[in-house]
Amino acid sequence: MRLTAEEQKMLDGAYGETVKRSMKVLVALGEIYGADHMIEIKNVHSPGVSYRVAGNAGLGYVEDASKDATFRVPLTLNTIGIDAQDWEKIGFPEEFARKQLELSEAYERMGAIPTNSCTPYLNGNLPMFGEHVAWGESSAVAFVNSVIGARTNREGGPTALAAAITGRVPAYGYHLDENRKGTHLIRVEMELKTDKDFAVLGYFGGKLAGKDVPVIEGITRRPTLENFKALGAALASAGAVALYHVVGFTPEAPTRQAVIGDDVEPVIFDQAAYDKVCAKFSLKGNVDFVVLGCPHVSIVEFEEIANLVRGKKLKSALWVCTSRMVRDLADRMGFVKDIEDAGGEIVCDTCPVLCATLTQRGYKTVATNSGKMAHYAPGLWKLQPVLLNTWECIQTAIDGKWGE
Amino acid sequence: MRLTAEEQKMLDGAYGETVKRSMKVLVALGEIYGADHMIEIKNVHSPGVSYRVAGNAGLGYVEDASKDATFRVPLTLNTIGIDAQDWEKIGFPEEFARKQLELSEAYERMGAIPTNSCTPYLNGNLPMFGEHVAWGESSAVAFVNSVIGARTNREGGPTALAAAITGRVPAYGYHLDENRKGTHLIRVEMELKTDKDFAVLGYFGGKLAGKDVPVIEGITRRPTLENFKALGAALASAGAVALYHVVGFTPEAPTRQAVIGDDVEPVIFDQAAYDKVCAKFSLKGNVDFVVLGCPHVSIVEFEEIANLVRGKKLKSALWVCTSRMVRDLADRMGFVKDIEDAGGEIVCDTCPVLCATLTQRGYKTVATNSGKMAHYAPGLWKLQPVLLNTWECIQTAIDGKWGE
Amino acid sequence: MSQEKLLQGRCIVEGQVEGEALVTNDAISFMGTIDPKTGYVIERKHEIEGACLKGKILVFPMSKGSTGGSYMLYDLVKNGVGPLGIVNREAESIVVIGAIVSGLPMVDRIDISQIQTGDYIYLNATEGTARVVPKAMRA
Amino acid sequence: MSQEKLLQGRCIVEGQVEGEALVTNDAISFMGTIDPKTGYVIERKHEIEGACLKGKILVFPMSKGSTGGSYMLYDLVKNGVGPLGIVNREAESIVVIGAIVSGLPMVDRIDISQIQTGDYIYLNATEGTARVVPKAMRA
Ligand code: F3S
Ligand code: F3S
Repeated sequence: MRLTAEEQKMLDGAYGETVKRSMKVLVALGEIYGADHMIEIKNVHSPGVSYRVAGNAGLGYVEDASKDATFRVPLTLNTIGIDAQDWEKIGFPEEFARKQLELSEAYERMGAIPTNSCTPYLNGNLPMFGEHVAWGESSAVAFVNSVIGARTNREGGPTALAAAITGRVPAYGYHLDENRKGTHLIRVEMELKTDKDFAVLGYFGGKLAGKDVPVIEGITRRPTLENFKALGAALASAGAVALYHVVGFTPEAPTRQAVIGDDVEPVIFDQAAYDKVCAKFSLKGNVDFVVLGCPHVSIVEFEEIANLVRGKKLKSALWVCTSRMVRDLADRMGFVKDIEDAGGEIVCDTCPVLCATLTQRGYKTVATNSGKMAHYAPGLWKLQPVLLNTWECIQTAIDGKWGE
Repeated sequence: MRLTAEEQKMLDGAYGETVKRSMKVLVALGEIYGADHMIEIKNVHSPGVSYRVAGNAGLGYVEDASKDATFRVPLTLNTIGIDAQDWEKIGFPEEFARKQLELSEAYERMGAIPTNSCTPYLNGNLPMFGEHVAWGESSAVAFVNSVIGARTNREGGPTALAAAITGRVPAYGYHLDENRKGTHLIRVEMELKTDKDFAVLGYFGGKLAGKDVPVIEGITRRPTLENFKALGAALASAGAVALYHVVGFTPEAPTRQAVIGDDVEPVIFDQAAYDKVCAKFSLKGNVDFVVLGCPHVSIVEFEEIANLVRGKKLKSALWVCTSRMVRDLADRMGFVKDIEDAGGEIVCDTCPVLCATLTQRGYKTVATNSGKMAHYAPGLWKLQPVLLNTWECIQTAIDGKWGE
Repeated sequence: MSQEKLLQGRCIVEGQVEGEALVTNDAISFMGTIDPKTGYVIERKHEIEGACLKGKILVFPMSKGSTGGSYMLYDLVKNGVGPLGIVNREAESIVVIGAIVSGLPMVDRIDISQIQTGDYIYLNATEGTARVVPKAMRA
Repeated sequence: MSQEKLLQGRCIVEGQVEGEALVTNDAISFMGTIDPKTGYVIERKHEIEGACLKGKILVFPMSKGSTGGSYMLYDLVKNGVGPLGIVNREAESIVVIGAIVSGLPMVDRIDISQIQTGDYIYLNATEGTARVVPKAMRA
């Protein structure tokens, strides 16, 4: 790899051991993936910051790094393993919470911005079209690549850390024009309305495209930010999609020709395909737990939920997961009270996939509007899932059951 | 104008007087500007929400509207006239504050999201590329049109209100492809580094382009979000630019050909042009007041400022203007304390251009990195301005003077 | 000039009113230039500084300035000190919005040089016409 | 199989070490599969469940799973129970990062079917070679 003088200095240890080690990691990856130079990045969104994911090994590593390095570019923190303020009330174990706070502090010593959210783009970390960044958290990666048109590979905790410490990533993968073209074509032949509908499409597309680049055509009504959020999270979890295009809507896909050409035979996504996905997540009966906010809810979704629960009493537990900043705004608007009065919980900084544990709550079933949550719930916490749209989720929480 | 059945219902008064009046306003505007239909918008960012701008007339109007209407689409509030929490400490008159809070409450009764900021895109209101919105606040309009590639005209308070109440705007102006092409070409022949440099370019371009669409070519280093923010605010205040393109960087301008063609003779922006703009804002001597955060600072700028003032004592007053949400994040990172310990003030929700008054402070001179602030300061508060980059602003605050 | 004239323009807000014309050739920025309690023009050095809008047909080329001006028109009318109708050379959104929300009949595309302060106007905004009876004839 | 072999691969992390091979044909997800205090493989039903990494040359096709696996390798080495070196069929970023940050010599592009647990390996990662002395010969 060609390195600039500054990059060579980092590699030679002029800025200390951690910078050197970080640059070594990036150079090695660059060589494995055939990069011939480094790219300067604008910012980092770091995954792997839940102590449940990082473990003691990660904690030790990050603490070691924080002794002699700081971040060269802004780094926002992804969803952590606890609600940093209300962890006790929610019932997360103290030992875990202590470790999580140590891990967060180690990051923050290096300059991390404690957004603690998988929607950093709603919380002040807004990459620009065409800008190179180093992001982890698969749903955020899919959003920033596809919807904003910035450029990142799917970074893990260690590479995100190295990228923030050096301000560099090797030039390969989705940083390069030639890898941003579509590989699979999906033609939508039904009307998509709710976030759940987009999640179902995402699940379908993820299974189809794996880690490649699906192109979606046939969508006629412009997807909202929340629709895109749901779509990307499902694409990235059912598959490992880091970039997708929606013809006519995402910025790199003005036409099908522009992203995939005319020679690819489309796979059809119609009502039958839709129903087939839904059948995988079709629990009926008692529902213990309802989860909204995977990815973390926007203020618009927060309001929608508050409007649905206002004045009701919920039989199921309800988690609305979001960032502290969105929560505070919602609090000023009265929505936090609406949800809490109905018996729901606002959970900040974390989510059921990345949190310390859910087992203390003894839940067996979960309803959610998130394809990602439905995908992970059974494996992680032995929760039988049902995938519903938002108002059906709230109705389920009110009734304590679904579909009987 | 062709109206849909739903739009006609609004116009006929089926949803009450305020909806009817709002639709009437939009239809009339559509007819004046030659629109043949309405466009559904995704969200609104409302200007005219400072009581100093709205006055009693605006307060009365908005209060009347809030009696029988609510917003059909999300609406975020622009910068208001006071810091909603610390107005007393900052010294804004109580009578004004009371009126401001009434105005804000009237908006909030209809569903407004109290971001109170001119950078809604850093505070959870993130339009998508190609999406139609109705935004006011000239700096935010320039950002969302140009950098994000969403579509809006420059809405004023009354039209933004009507748009939020109906969810519609007439299809004219920057909503249409044909009006999004460039009209003036500026070739940059110098290196731009700081936000001030981009502000100077923006001032130059604004004077040149007036309310048209400048295209900027010759920029080689990718502008940061903060650079774009500074550029757009200056373009929109020195001129009335609502949309600009930077060739190679903004999403609608991959090439010059794509936005303006090859036949337009460029106007050169070089060191001489730069110096000529700076000469307009070149006070030397005592500086009473230093203003950063026009537009409101991002968390990245907040950190930069904190790093510069940490451990120092400031002789001049310093305002760092931002949104409550960025402030809270900065507080958790220790930056609020850094700035306050040095003697600076964090001012949320408002700014020196839109706040109640500055006269009680008796300032005569101001240093800022903002082209917009430098442009308005003399006319508004008789403040002689000097335009400096961020670290020069802080140095000025430390020394209490500039250039002697 | 002492002949009755029928000026044809374009309807902006429907309605019919009549009254004395208050004419200025300066653009009007409603915000900060008129006292909303009294309807008097308070902007220093404005061509019609000191005049009162109340009960008049306001004739001016176009609106300008802060969009809050729309609210000012609403406020004036609500306070009972607003004009009865508006005649413009070119309708601009601030005054259009103000006229709509306060229900003031308004026309534009009128050659306002044909009208003088003190002339009497029969404004049929629905038809887009202003019938002007010159002051001289009235006297 | 009882002949000394020189396998040529590609250098990932420089260095020279020698030691006994611990071989698996399963991909390894370091996170959650190894006890970082002891170096024992604790993943149920993994081909080498119960084996200890300490002091071994770890031979496996590639890494998989959570990127936190890189940290796990670092932790194992820091705790003195990690492997001495790594031989892969195909270097994947998780183990590459882990090997770099913990300073473990590593090669890839090796036909690992040529190596069995108990063989003795002279790993010259700098040259990209693994000299394999079969267990049979050592016995
Ligand atoms: S990180 Fe976010 S995308 Fe879902 S799994 Fe957790 S809420
Ligand atoms: S609204 Fe914002 S752009 Fe400047 S003038 Fe006030 S800080």
